[in-house]
Amino acid sequence: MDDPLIVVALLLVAASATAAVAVRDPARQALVLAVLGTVLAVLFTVLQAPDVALSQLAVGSALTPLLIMLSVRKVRRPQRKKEAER
Amino acid sequence: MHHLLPVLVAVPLLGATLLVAAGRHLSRAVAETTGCVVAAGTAGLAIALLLNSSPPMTDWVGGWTPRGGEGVGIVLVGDGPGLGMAALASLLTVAALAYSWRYFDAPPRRHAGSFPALMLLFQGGMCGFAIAGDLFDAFVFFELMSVVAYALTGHRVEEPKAVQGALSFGVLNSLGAYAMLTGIGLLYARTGELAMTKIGQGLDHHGGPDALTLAAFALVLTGLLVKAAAVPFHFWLPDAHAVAPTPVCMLLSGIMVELGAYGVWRVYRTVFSGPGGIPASDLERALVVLGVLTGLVGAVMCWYQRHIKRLLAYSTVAHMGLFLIGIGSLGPEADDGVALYILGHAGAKAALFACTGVLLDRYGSVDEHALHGRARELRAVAILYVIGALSLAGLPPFGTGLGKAVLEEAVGGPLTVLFVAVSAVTAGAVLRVAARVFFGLGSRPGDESSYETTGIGEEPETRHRLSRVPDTMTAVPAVLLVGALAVGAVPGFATAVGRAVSGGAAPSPHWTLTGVLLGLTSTLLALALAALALTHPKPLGESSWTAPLRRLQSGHIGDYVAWLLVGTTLLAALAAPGILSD
Amino acid sequence: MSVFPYLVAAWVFLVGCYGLVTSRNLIHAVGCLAVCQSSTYVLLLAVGYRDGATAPVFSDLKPGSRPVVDPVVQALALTDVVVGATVTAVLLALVLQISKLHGTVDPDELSELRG
Amino acid sequence: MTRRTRLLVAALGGTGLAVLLVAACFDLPRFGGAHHPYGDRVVRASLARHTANTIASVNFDQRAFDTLGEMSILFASVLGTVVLLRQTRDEHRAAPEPEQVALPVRRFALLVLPVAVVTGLYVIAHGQLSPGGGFQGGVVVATALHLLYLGADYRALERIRPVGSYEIADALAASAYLVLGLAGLVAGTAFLANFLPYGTFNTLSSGGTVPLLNAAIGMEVACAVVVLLARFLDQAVEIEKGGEK
Repeated sequence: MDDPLIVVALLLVAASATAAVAVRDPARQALVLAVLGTVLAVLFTVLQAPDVALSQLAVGSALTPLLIMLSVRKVRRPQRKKEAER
Repeated sequence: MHHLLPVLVAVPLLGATLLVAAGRHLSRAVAETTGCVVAAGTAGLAIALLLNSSPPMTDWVGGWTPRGGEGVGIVLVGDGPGLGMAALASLLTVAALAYSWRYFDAPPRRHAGSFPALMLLFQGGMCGFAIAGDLFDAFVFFELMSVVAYALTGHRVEEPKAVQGALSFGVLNSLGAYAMLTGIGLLYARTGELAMTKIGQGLDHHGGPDALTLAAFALVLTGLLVKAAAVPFHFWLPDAHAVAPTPVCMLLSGIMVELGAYGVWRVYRTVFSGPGGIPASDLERALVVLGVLTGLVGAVMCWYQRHIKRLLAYSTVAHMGLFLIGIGSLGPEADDGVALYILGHAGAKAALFACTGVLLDRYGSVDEHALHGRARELRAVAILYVIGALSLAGLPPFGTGLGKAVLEEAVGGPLTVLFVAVSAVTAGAVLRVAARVFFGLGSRPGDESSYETTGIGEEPETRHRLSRVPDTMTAVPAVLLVGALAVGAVPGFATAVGRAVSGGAAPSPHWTLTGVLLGLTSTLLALALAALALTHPKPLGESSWTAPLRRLQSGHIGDYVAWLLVGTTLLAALAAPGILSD
Repeated sequence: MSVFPYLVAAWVFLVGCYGLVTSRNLIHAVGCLAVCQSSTYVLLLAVGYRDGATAPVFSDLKPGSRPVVDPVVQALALTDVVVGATVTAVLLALVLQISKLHGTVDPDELSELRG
Repeated sequence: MTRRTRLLVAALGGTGLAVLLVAACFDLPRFGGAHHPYGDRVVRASLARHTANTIASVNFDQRAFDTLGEMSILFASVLGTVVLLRQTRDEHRAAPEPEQVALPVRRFALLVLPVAVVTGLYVIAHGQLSPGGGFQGGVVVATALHLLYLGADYRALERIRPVGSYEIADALAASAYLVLGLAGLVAGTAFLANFLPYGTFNTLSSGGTVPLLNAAIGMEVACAVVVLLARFLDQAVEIEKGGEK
């Protein structure tokens, strides 16, 4: 445990995971999840796992948040339309 | 022969990928025929392997056979129980595909092969899980089986209940799987191995059990028991099984849930049963307590349902309780009993679901009250339904009856009462449904409750409501019931099952006078309960003391997750005493 | 301090569960499930770490010259990452259908399956 | 349950689980310890098979059966998503209006697109040598194609992305993995056996079947992610409720 980088990365992971749960709006949560994904990738790099870091970067900080954003857009769209009709 | 073990997984997966690749140009009939043929071929392979499984086979995938006891690859285990589950899963897949033959609602445009492909993927996942000898490999195929099951459950995307049930199913099972993976991580940290036998040796080598062993045990079993729908992990099951398409229900209730219990059996036997694992008395306490709870909750909830598929789903929960008690008692006789019971139950339950599917497609409802007396013309289905219910009650010589009898003898004591009660209540509920729906007996009940789920206004799964029931839809349940009967009645079959499961460690399972009498008792009790419910609906109708229990089944994902956490804690607390006293 | 990484993994798992229990939006709940899953990666890779070791890639490292971290857990975590993303996709697809058919994604307002 | 009771129940279970997990953490071996028997064996086996990236050797050779399961999960979830997000009877497609994209954004996207695709392919191709491989590269390629949505518009994306062909390619790539596995069995050794010559250490063709399986996975992942994103984009942009207009 002499590596301060690992400690910092772990703290960042814990903090961003907590934030991802605490942020209740799914659109913002997607952004926080992207941050969590990036922080995890950093942690994996300092833990000497470049392979996992790469896929975490591609999946955790790009693909999953993107899917969530698209879902949010779909879920919100009909509501917006109804409001416009009023 | 052992080289063919991985092929058991590869064939259905290859069938599925080819169906999707060619799906655009295939007609529906060709796609479904291909699905049936591939599933049947796999079933044949599974049975052929099963017949050669003594002594048990092991195969190191990719030819990584260990030199000097140091393996790096994945080991597959082809023993009686594993291959037996794979064969049962494959046979049920064939039955489900035959049942859905040209019956299902229009497939998604230009995706004629998607439903049979999903079924084949499901089959591949189940076979892979059944023969896995490596803990992480078991997790991977467990996840495959789960993901396909979520998609299949939500297959009817125009049904509000279907998508909701599928989501609860998905969230709970995924969370359980992550708990299991956490447990695998803990075990890997302690032992540095992934093959189940190696992990077991590693635990023993390390010394007595400690908090880490307990946590790993509780977490791995959480994942498996979520799948096995043990109380309090069971909430997803009625929600999912009540809404899934009928052929999928046949697989979910008939084999997938049982695979969770099988996983518990396998993991305890190979990983935790040594001196460094969880002492047998602790496992017994944990599984018997959860099993009794599961049996009671399942039976009570089953009795009060009016949504027929939900009723059958709760009956599966109740029977899972009995299986868990059997596994928890850790004797070779009990293992034989559970195996026979699972075989018989799979046939009976799948047949009952198949018959209920006919009701849904014919009348657009699966509500016991709304269908009162409407299905009088379906003579054949009525007979099948009653036979299925009697088989569920454990009437000799059905396989369920033999399994129950052997299990009662092995477990013994006051638990026998529970076995009789659970089979009587669940079968009584099914008989009550049959009497009301097919024979119009009793008065038509009113609609007093506003809380519960009714089965009114469900969309049929066929394109139009059926005016005539296709032959496949009655032939499949008939064959399944014959299978359930054969398990108990064909001489020598039970002996073969006993040899495959416990390898001759126990006297071969057979009918005894006590067993026959207990089976007849539960059948008579079931008939009496059903008759009482029809003649005196009030005292056996909804009562206030069950209301809190029924309110727990709220359909709310947050509730279910909260109960999952309680369940893991409960499991650890039940298994803790032996470890703390060390 | 030698257990700190494990404690972080446990914390992430529990926080995700808390989010699932209290979530008022199913999309958010699926996100919380992804948080739960990320705890498994942290645990696995923490288990495989070795002091002073490097990544197990020998394209520019002479075999045997330095200790390497455990490659097995990395392969497991890699599998896990892909599994997580696909499960998320299927669950989100179900949430979309729920929002279409029920007109809401608030679990408190879903009342079709009860009793 | 009310929110209050739910929280109480969760607090009860969560506390128990927390105690259990923390107790387990203190029984775990020290972080950074040197006891990794399986890991050490894997490294030796990987070097014996001339695969420089040990992770690739684990994923595509020693534990290739896990990867088969994982690939099937991906394949199943794509198929499941396609089925779940199909256009239902009461929905119709409304082509979105072409949108004006700011010129700098457009230029940037069109510039980055080929770079990203090439990077993804490079990452796939070097899977057995350096960090990366089919999974990572596949996702990069698939995500890169979607830069077009940013840079041009949805219609341009639809033209270069005929989803049907990607679905077929996805299925064919998955079949290729299985067929390679069966070829190992036919070649006389075992399912998913590495039956090809291992080649020279640290070159693109080293590792026997590893690069082939890796390529199949790369193609499968890329196509699968394209189809997944396409289905979600469809829902978000095109499919609307209401009968045919």
